[in-house]
Amino acid sequence: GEPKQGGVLRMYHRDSPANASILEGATYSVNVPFMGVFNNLVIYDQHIAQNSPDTLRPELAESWSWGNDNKKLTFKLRQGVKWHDGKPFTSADVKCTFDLLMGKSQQKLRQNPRKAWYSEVNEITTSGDFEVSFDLKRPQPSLLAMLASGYTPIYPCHVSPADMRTHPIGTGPFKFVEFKANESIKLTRNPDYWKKGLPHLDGIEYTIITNRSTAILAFVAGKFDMTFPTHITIPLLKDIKSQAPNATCVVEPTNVSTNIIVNSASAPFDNIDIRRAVALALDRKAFVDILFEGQADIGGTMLPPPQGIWGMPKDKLETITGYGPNVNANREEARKLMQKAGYGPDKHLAVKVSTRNIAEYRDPAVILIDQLKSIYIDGELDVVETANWFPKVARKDYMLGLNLTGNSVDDPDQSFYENYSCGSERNYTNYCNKEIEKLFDVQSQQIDVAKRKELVWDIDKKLQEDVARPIIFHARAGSCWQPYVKGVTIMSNSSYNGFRYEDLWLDK
Amino acid sequence: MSEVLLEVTDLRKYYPVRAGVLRRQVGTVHSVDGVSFSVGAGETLGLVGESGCGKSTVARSVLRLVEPTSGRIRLDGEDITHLSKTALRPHRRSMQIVFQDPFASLNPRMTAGDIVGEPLLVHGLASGKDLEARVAKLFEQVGLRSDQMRNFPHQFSGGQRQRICIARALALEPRLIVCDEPVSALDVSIQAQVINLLIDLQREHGFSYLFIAHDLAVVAHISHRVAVMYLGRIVEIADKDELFRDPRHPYTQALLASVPIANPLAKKLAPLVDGDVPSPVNPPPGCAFHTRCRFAMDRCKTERPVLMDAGDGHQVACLLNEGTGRSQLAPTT
Amino acid sequence: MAAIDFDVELRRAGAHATGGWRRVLFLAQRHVLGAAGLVIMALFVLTAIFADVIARYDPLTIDSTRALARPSLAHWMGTDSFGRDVFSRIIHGARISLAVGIGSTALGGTIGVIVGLTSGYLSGWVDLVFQRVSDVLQALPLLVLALVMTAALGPSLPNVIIAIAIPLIPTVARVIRANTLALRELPFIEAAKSIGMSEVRIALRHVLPNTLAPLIVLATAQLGSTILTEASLSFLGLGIPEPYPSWGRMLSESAAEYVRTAPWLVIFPGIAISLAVFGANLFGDALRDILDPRQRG
Amino acid sequence: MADKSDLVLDVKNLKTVFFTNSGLFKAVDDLSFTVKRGETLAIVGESGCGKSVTALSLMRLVPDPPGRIVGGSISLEGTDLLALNEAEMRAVRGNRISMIFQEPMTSLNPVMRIGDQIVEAVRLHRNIPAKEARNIAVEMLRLVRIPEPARRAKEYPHQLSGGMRQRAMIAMALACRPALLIADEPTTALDVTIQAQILALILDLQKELGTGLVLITHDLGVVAQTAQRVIVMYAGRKVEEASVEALFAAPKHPYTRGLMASIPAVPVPGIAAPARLNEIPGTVPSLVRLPKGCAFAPRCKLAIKRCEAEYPPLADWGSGHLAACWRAEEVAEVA
Amino acid sequence: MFAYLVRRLFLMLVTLFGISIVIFLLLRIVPGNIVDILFAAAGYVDPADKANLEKELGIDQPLIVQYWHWISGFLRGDFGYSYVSEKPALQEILPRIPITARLAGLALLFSASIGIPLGVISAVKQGTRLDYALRVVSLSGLSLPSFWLGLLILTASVAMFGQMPIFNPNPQTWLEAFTTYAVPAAAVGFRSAALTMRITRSSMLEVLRQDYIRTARAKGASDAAVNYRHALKNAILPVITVIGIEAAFLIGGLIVTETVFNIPGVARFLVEAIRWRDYPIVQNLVMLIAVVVVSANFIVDMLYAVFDPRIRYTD
Ligand SMILES: Nc1ncnc2c1ncn2[C@@H]1O[C@H](COP(=O)(O)OP(=O)(O)OP(=O)(O)O)[C@@H](O)[C@H]1O
Ligand SMILES: Nc1ncnc2c1ncn2[C@@H]1O[C@H](COP(=O)(O)OP(=O)(O)OP(=O)(O)O)[C@@H](O)[C@H]1O
Ligand SMILES: [Mg+2]
Ligand SMILES: [Mg+2]
Repeated sequence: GEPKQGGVLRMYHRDSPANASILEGATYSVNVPFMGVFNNLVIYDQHIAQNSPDTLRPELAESWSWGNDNKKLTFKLRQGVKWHDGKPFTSADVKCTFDLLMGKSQQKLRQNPRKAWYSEVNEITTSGDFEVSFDLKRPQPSLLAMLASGYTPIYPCHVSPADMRTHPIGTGPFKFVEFKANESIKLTRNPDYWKKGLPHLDGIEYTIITNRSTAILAFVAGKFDMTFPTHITIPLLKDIKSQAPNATCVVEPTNVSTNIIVNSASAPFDNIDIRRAVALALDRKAFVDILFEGQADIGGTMLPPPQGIWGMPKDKLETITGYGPNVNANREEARKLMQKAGYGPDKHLAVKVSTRNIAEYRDPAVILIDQLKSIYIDGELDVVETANWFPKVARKDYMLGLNLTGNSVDDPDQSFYENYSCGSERNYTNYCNKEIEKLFDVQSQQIDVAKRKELVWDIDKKLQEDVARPIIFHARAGSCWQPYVKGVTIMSNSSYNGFRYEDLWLDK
Repeated sequence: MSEVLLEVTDLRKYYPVRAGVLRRQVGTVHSVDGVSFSVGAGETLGLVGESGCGKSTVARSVLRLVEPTSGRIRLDGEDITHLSKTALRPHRRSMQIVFQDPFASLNPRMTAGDIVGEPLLVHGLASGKDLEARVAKLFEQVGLRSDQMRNFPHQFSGGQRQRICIARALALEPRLIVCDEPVSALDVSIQAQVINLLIDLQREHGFSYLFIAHDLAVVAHISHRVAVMYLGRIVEIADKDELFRDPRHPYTQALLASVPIANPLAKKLAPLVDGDVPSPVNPPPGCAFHTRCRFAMDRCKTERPVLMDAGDGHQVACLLNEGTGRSQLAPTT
Repeated sequence: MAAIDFDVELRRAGAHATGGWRRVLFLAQRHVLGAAGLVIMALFVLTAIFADVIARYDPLTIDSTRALARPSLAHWMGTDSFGRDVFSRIIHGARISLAVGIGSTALGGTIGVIVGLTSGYLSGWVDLVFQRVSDVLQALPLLVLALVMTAALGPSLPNVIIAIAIPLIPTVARVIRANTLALRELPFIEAAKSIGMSEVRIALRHVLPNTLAPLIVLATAQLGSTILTEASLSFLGLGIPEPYPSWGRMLSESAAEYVRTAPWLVIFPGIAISLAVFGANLFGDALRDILDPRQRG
Repeated sequence: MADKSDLVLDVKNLKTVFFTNSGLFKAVDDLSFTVKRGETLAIVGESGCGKSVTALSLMRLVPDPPGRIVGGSISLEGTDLLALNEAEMRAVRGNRISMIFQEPMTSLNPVMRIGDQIVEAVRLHRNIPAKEARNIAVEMLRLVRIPEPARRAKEYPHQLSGGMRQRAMIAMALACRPALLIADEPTTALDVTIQAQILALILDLQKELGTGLVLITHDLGVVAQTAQRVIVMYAGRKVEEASVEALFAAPKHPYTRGLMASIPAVPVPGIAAPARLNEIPGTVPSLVRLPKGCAFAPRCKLAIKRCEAEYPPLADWGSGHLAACWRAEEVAEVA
Repeated sequence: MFAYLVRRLFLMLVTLFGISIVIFLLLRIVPGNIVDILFAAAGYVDPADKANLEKELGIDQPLIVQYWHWISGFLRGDFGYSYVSEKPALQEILPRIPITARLAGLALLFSASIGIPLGVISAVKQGTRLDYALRVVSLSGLSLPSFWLGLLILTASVAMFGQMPIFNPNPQTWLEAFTTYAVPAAAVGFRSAALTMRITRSSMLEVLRQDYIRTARAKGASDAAVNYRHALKNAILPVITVIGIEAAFLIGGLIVTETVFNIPGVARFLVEAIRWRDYPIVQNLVMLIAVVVVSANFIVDMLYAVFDPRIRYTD
């Protein structure tokens, strides 16, 4: 029916984000509650589950155009938009935002996790208050995808990054009210929102509940209108469905891949045979069965189709070593490789499997250890506290690691450069292949989507065969809401981009 | 008496009473306040007095289990008052102590044999088979069976436990044994056994005893001489027979009169003193007994009488005994 | 006033149970609860020792085909989300939980005894320092201390044991110190002094053995609480790491998510913890009654 | 035997047992005795022979568990105390029958003022206003010769010396003028000079109030100086009973005999004390493992086969002198 | 008495000083700091950014300087700023205190109002079935992990009533306000009630063995008078001490309970702050807790003096 106006949406939040600044954040714990405070230049259509170049919509930009051999991207900006504190929004704000992201401004972000996204941007120029252009070093069609991410809100010039962490000011449908660490986050309707008639909600209240069982109990007991998006594991989904049969639940990929990082810098994994053997030993289906009751995806670096746009088709995937359906044959081969490296039934290889002390990391690591037993590897779990995980990885103080890689947009540039280019901070394994690196650039500049896909598949296959960072699976997760909550769309190939919530409404 | 074994001169032991943040001393317990006496070889000196008058403190000081505040203790002519722990060790062999509560005096987790053998072990006098043999002999001496060596203290009766204590004291073949109320905790029928044992051992080995008790009859039975203490001081000291025949100090008289005689035909109880013993923290000035004394004069409140000879080695600290050397007071009754 | 058949009563009251097994049996009758506690503890210890024999499955082997099976004849306590047999994990968990309980109690107890004995026996400034340190440790919430310790040391079996043992030290030391102070006044210590024994020897030979009884009582009581502390730590994600099946780990936050879909995952480890702690407490109680001379009768 | 109406207390075949960790035993076994108005009955015996348990049994205060009265009757002024229910017994306790305990140091409630504790005793049995009870309390304190009774009434027990505490206990016990007073070793913890004061006080007050007195002690001297009649207990049983003169003149039980001989006497000038004391060999038996026959037999010089097999009954050896010994007649000669 | 007070206060300060050093050092021993954690989500740590941030927060300074900054601030009541939220630490801590205080207070109230009477009953009826039953119940109270109990309570209440007592900062009805606190307080309180009961029982047994209890009975006092007027008055002191000490342990129980029931109190906040290495929060909060615990013990000691005329504090 017609959307109804009013009502406060009650949700729980899975944990307490460090602060409210999306630009400094790198977890959807920040995006979910604060995306509604802001607008982007462009955004993925909030009602289409699959983000793709076709679903890009203008937001603060009214339109965009490519020029200068696809090396210049110009946005025409919306007029009459006001920041929550009443100041007018202009092109200067856009320039400020990206200068901040590129590290060019006076003010600095405390941390800037996505600086690399703008490595091909020369400079931002404004022309008048309502036009702004990105000058690129080379064509990069993916730039738009990154600008459309929930991670790329436009910040005001007149508020310091520090204030944005504690009291964010945006142009979006909801105004920030308060954030009590470990307790709650409150947003209220922006009555002056430039989209007339929106948002429908009077506000959103997040109660922070870190204990998942408590959170779900509370949802079932009707304390919340909606769960935290993609927070429900598959086994728990059944529970919710049986306890609250009226609730609407969907399961979608999160575009987070679970993968193995291998320390190839030192023994024993400096031996490619052993690395291959590990890749061959994986029974990906078993992971998916145990952790997701079959409901997760097997693929390469890119999220597999149909939800993923760039993932390899199944037939191509299965040509990759280790992805074949016959696990036993694979393991047989793996054992041969191990024996070649000098291990066997009498001489096991003792390995520490490091991972973070979070269930999403720990559980697959436990399975991994179990599976490695089949190829003469005795794994021991080494759980590492959050604070020590990346320093440890950076020090190369591990043998095998179990890692999760979240992809904020379903886009090869984001994924390849971040994780596999030589010298990238998040290329934990220091995998470096100059040839592939060249291929990254080739695909990045390819405007034709179909052709680009072919390139991407080849790269992806090669990455897997190099055992750069063996991908185990792409997770899926459930989200649920009460039947009277209308207008929710859970993105199917990203978990960072779909929380504007401006046209959610409550049918009460 | 023959040669003097133990000589205590003007012994004092004060305990500080502390209070406050800095645990400043706010008072002094005059536990022992100038005590002098001597014990001859083979002699038993009895020490009686009310509870808290400082008898145990004297005993402990003599053995240097507490450090005396002042005074001098000479054992066999040698001054041991200020000897260091190591220098004292050889002298420890010459004097031993037996305590009132035999059960508390025995480590409940050691066998009787180990307890008795321990002094020999510590002083390196015996070990192995030899030790066992000597312990067995000690057991025999005090009237215990040597097969009881492996038993634990709780498996013995009170009297037997006190025998173990005595055996332990005998192990080092001391010359002086200090007995701090060794029979007070025992049953009357057992008490006699222990007293007899002590007497027998003295006859055999010629020990000296400093024998402390609050029971006048027991003290009288075992001692050659008796000293009477009141509030940290010796008020009278004399040969046993002399003391009982002719008690000079009003306190001694009261003490004697208060002992109930086990004979229904004998005189009835007649308490000679009133009131309670004053606190040793603030002992009364002058004669400490004047608060309860029937004969107290004004002088008693200010003047402190010293022990004075009243003939025949009979010494009394009472102003009434001045000059004459003889008490003018015949004990009533 | 019921008439009493003396012979029957005498036998029932164990008048003839003077030594050895008879006496043990007699005490067991008198302290039924304590005997029950002892039996529970013994069962757990045996379970831990013979875990390999008792457990019907490997506690670590993952089997996707039988995940989250309800309790059945094949899996008495069902399986967890990895398809691991819960019963086997609890059996093996006894090993780890008891290792933590006994290990940290022993460690904390030993250090506590040394500290308590030293400070009680030496008094003076050693004692003063100890008292202040133990004040400090006791004013910090125990779990917070353990939390910070495991965070500092990293979660592993020995580290968890250490983290739990440290807060235990002042508790033990206080008891031992108080006992030492009391013992120091006893005549048998004076007797030892009077034969010329050195202080150290007196402390070790006379004082120490006599603090054993209160120590044992304290230790059994603490055993239970250390097991609980480990469980709390694991619940907060800081206890023994996966895949080792410590009971606390089995009950941890992620397992708790199954409280309604697979309650056996939550119920059985909880029962195991409670039962073990209960057993230790029952036994400790009875022990206190038996060892406390004043309670005789 | 005296006129029935004259009897304050008549105990018959009292039996009290204990169930303990080390076993069950009879702490008091088949004990019978009587107390007349104004009479002092002494109970003597060694530590652990059941004197205190007897006293507690009379008050029906045996700690249960582990103890229990399992037989006999206790008749106080004609009422059988064992037949009363607890509420009725409470009305008797502290009112008709009172008790003074062994330990004056611990027998007073440390957190209550002395006066209040006496007031409580009075008001439990007499329905009078607090003020009046307070006056009685001060009066009682004066009666037991506590100086400045009004001030002392407001003090706590720890502020009093041992002798004064025992006086306060006596004041409390006599506050309701009971028919029977039980004094369980009232002076053992005190010094001889204080002991003499307290004993004299108790006897004075007893005379004044006509109370029957059961005086428990292990000190034969005290017995000789205070009692009219004496009961000697050994291992839970009465082994001898006689008037004080008869007992001291000619004990009929070897144990009594031995006891008297083993106590050192204050030397009487002129009479040389015996060098050695007479001792009773052996040790007091544990109540848990009593021999089948006479409990004293293992220590007795006169013991014969029969003693080990059969417990000798209490027999009257003339003018109410009872003794439980097969060879009572020979006792005087042998010792 | 006054001297004793001063001495106790002095010792309290020494203890608090020790605690401040211990917690300060412990936190620095724990590997990783706020910067590592803030950057963790980004998946990498930029050394330059890290250095900048450490400088900004002052954690690059020598320990002595850091300690001095903190402790002098603490004494002035200036708690600094939370590293995470960048708000004044005091402002973060203060609003949470009443929540935990209410919870703890209620738990202690449960503990005392259930534990003491049951302990008395159990002691008075020593050896009876009732005593056995009460002892078993109290031991099980000590044996159940409180988070487990909490979880079962939550699950059961959803299953049975379709409702759960989850924390609500602005309760609408009286009932809601009550359940908000009462249910979790009961979950923690069960344990401490059990403990209180045990202490009461053994303390009562100890007192009931005393001679003066026998004296009271010999006066003809009724059981109730003996048990309450004479015994409990003497037995209550150790119980008070234990309840005082229990205050410190309660925090531990509250951590898990606040987690399970999702109560935004200081206990859970503390754990979160430790996880984040939010030094200003952890240090100041631990100090506040320590002040409360130490004062509780102090007050207990004072109560001792009030209740027990024998204690004159001369030593
Ligand atoms: N360590 C000590 N500190 C302080 N005061 C002490 C100490 N030892 C003894 N006193 C005091 O010294 C006085 C004498 O004590 P002592 O034990 O010598 O008396 P006693 O005559 O042996 O008494 P009892 O007959 O009770 O054994 C008492 O008032 C006692 O309180
Ligand atoms: N509460 C109790 N529990 C167990 N046994 C007890 C209890 N009270 C007394 N007994 C035992 O009962 C027996 C008689 O004790 P009772 O106290 O009557 O002796 P007593 O003659 O008064 O000795 P004493 O002269 O030492 O006071 C003893 O063996 C004692 O151990
Ligand atoms: Mg003494
Ligand atoms: Mg007695």
